[in-house]
Amino acid sequence: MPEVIRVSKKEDLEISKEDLKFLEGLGADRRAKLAMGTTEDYLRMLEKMKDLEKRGEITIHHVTDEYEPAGVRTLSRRVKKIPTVELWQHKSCGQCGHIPGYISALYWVMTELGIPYVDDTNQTSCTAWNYYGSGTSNPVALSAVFLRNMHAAWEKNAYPLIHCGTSYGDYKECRYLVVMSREIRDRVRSILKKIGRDLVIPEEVVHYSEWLHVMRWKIAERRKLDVSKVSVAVHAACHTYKLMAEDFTYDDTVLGGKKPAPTSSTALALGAKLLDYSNWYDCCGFGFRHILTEREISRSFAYFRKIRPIVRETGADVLLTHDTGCVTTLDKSQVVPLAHGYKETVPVMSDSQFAALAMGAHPFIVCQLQWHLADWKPLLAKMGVDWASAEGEYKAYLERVRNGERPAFIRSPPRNLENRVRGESA
Amino acid sequence: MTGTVLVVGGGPAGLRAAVDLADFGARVLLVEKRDQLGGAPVRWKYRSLAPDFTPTEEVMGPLIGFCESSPMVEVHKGSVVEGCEGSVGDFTVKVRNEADGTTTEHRVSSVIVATGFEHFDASVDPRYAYGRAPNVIGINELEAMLKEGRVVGHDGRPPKRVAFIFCVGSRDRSTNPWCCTVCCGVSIKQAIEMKQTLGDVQVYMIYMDIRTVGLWEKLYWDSMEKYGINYIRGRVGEVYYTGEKLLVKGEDTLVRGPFEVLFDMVVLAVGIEPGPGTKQAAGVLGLKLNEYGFIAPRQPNVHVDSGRDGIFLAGTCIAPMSIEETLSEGSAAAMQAAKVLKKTVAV
Amino acid sequence: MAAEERKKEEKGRFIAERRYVDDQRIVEPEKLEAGGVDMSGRWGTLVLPRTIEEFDHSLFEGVKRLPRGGKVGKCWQCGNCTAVCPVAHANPMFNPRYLIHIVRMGYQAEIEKVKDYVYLCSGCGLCSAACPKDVDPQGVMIALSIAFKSGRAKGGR
Amino acid sequence: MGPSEAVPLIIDRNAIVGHAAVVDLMAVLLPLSFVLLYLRVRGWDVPFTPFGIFASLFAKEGKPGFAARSRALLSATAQDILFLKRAGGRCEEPLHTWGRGLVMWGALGSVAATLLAALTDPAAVPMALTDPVRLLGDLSQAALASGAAILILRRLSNGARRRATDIHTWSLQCLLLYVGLSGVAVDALSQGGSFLAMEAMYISQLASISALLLYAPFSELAFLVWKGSLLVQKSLLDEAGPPG
Repeated sequence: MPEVIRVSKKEDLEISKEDLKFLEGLGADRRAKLAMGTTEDYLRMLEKMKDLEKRGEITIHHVTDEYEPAGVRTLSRRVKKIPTVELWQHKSCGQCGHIPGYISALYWVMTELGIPYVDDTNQTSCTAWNYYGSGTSNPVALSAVFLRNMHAAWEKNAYPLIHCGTSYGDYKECRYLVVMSREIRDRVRSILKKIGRDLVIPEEVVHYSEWLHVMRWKIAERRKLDVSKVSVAVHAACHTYKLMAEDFTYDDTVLGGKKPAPTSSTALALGAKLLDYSNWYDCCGFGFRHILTEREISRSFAYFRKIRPIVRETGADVLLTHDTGCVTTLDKSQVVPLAHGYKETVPVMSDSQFAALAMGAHPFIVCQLQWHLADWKPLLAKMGVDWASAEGEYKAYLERVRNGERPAFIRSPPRNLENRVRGESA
Repeated sequence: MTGTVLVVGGGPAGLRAAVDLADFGARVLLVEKRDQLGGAPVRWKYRSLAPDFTPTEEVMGPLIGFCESSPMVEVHKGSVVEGCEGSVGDFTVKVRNEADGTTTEHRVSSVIVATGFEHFDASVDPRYAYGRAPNVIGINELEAMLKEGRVVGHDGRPPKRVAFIFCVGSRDRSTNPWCCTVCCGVSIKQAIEMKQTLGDVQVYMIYMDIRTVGLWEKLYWDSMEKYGINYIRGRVGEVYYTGEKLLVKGEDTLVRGPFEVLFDMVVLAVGIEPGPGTKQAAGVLGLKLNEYGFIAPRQPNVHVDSGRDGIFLAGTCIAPMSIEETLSEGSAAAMQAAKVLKKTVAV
Repeated sequence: MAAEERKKEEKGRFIAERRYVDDQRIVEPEKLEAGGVDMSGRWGTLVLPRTIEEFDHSLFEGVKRLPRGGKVGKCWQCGNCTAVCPVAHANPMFNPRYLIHIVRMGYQAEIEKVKDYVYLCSGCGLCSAACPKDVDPQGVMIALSIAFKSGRAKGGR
Repeated sequence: MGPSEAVPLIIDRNAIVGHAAVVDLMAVLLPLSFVLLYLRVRGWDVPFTPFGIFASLFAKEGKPGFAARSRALLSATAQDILFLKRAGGRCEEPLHTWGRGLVMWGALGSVAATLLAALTDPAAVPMALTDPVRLLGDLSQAALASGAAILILRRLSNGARRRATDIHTWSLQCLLLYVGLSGVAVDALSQGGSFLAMEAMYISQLASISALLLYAPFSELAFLVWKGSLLVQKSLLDEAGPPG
């Protein structure tokens, strides 16, 4: 017997009596510190998702064997299925703008490993820019955008792989809302109808760092450079492991299973020396709206609360992270403090760039380190990359691009899969 | 009818009770779980006792010596009480020796329970990195170091800067909600001893409240006025080992300012909690435990009265308390046992 | 005085939540250049963290040696002095209890923020009468006034 | 207020202690007091001494121009010191503020009267109350005495405050009280009392003033002078400081 509770002046939430009891317990329950409800709530949501599918209300985009899934342990101890092939690349807004090497390195790695993927042009921003755009949007709109993109992937018969931490966190929360609230579901459905789509909810919301995590040994097999002398510090993105915390990957063999595994695990698999530091839990400084409206505080935080302690405590050669905002903030925020005369500095890049570099990718053509501001030259030298001659190659390559050549590794490989017909699932 | 009294636990309270009863003329059956008499002060090698820095031996030595040599006291070390039947004046108890597994039966007139306490295991609370980072120790472990006169970190070097973190495993709903009453005083005593031992060490006491009750207050005043020990009101959120030093992250609530300061050593004022021995003894003797796991007396203001006739309580199995209170409770329980003896047998 | 106020307002005025940031924490260089690019003003501004990273007792030790500062080490931060202080009731920036604590622990940023207010002490001695530990806060305020100007007290830093 | 301000001198050329002797005494004691004050402040190891305020008039930073500086000096002195706008104005205990104010205003008035007396020869006037200079001197000394009395009684009236007050504070306040009282007494005796009594009182007043001059650099007064001039200097150099 469903109950209707009023959550705000305008919105009602319809949940079962059991769920109601659970939600009522949220405030009192100490575990409710997690982003949305307790771990039990989250597992209940997954159950409810299956129920909805049985009742025919939604379609679930299952991680079928076709995607050659690998299992990972999440914080909730549930095993999460990570698809490894036929991936629909859900790109990130800031990535392409600020750190183009991030995405091209990932594509290069996939091409090297022979992973089929789709680089679909029919993808929109998740519109959670800066996470909920600091209030510029609402749950229904965000959920509709989420499901629109998931539907686009589903029609292409490819599994969505989300590059951006913000999109990833936002999608996990939107999925929770869509499943748990009938009203949001109905409203989103009516919006999707207008654009000829329907509710297709992915069985797993998957971040690219989780894909790197499960593929790390394959990547390590193809390693060309010795990175055993390279020491690495890792910054995990808040949006990946603090939003719906129970759904992110942890591994007992990585950092004792106490800290998020992806990225750290990739660095370890490649043979780099992983260094821990005291403020690993702190934000990169990006914040929510802060990077937009309070740059002074964002850059100061990034430098004084992240970069400087990391350099002082670990002396790492490189700082790896797995989100657009984090790479940008941590890298770009070093410029002003260095101009002020502060000395501590560390190059920052994504785990995909680091993996590609170790696999022998070109530092400029593929990893595009020329866009990074913190000095990466000592790191490249340590990895055995002759960056001076690579620069020459890069210039020649630019010339070829001017003459019309397109880089092969960022082109989506042709796929012969048939599109799912729209409306078939309705 | 028998003139023997069973004392469960060979710590300060149990020893005091045994000595008083033996002096009174009663025979005492003293059962101690460990292989050593003296309880926590001896087991953890306490250097001295608050508030007057009395060497532990001075207080415990005569009690242990008396019990080990007196013909009136039959000491069973490494043993536990396994069964208890009968009623006041005539109990039959089974005592099992844990080493050889043999069980002996004894008839006793009354029972004194003085099973003491355990120090809180700080590894339960991951904030303080106890058990994971070097140089994070409990006050119990520091006592032994002080006794040796060698306070050093894991690298063998004396610390230059030490933090004491108060109320570890005390006054906290996620661990133990009660106040352990003595950890403030003991920590301050140790801080003073550390100053005396190391000289140029800087000591910081990170506290919620300072609870140096009664005459123990002198420790608090002296530590500030004579030894220049620093007090920071606030809590610690995390202790992080940087590979060289301990980064203590906390808040100074007097300035509303977060601090992150490096220390060479962190001492945790681990609280008092009921140990497994207390639970076991309560089970065998049919005594009630309170919500915290201490033995509940019939009436909270009368500690000795267990609620079962002929069974009396003493010391920290009832509630956290200082050693002076524990010793007095031993005597008080002995008095109750003596009253039973007077009623049942001529002594 | 008006000029002072204006200067304060101008510092870091573009920071969105400026009122939460102490003046002392804003580093806004008039000239800043990196790689030939002018980064002065807003683009080069830094906001220092308010985390306390060090305890420094040198100023405190200096205060102990100054006239009437000798008993400052007895202070246990009960707050009796501030409670009775007729100046503290009028101006929250003058707080004898707080001044003693930040000097004792050497919280430099806090000292910078409030040290000029120590001169508001009117010397009435109510605090010294109220102090349960015989710290003589009135005398300590004299010592602090001198210490904040004294090279000897600052020497250790 | 400086030590020099508490020097009320009623000069009588026919007296036992002649004018020249008093001038000689002060000529020795005043500079000595200033030197002691300077040494005492220097002993605190602070860069600023009360005499630095004159240097500030010509300093490079701060308000430009000597005239502007002088104006600033006068206004800061008036606001911060004379009208107790800083410490006194912020103090919510009126009794203490009045006590301090009366002592300071009285001391300043006494100095002014003394200086005027040296110019106008008020001793020639038979009735003290008819001469504005002597009237000013008497009122100022009465104010000084009552201010000191307020400060002393205020501390005496409360057991805790009495116990917390050290010997230096008592000595200073009692000296101030005596200087004021004896000044009033000298003038009163000059109107009706015996010549000897007046002279004895006058000598005891001179002694108390001398004691004050020698003692002030070692008392809280030295700090107050230093602090007062420091505050004035702050205004002069337009440094950031607590709002006046």
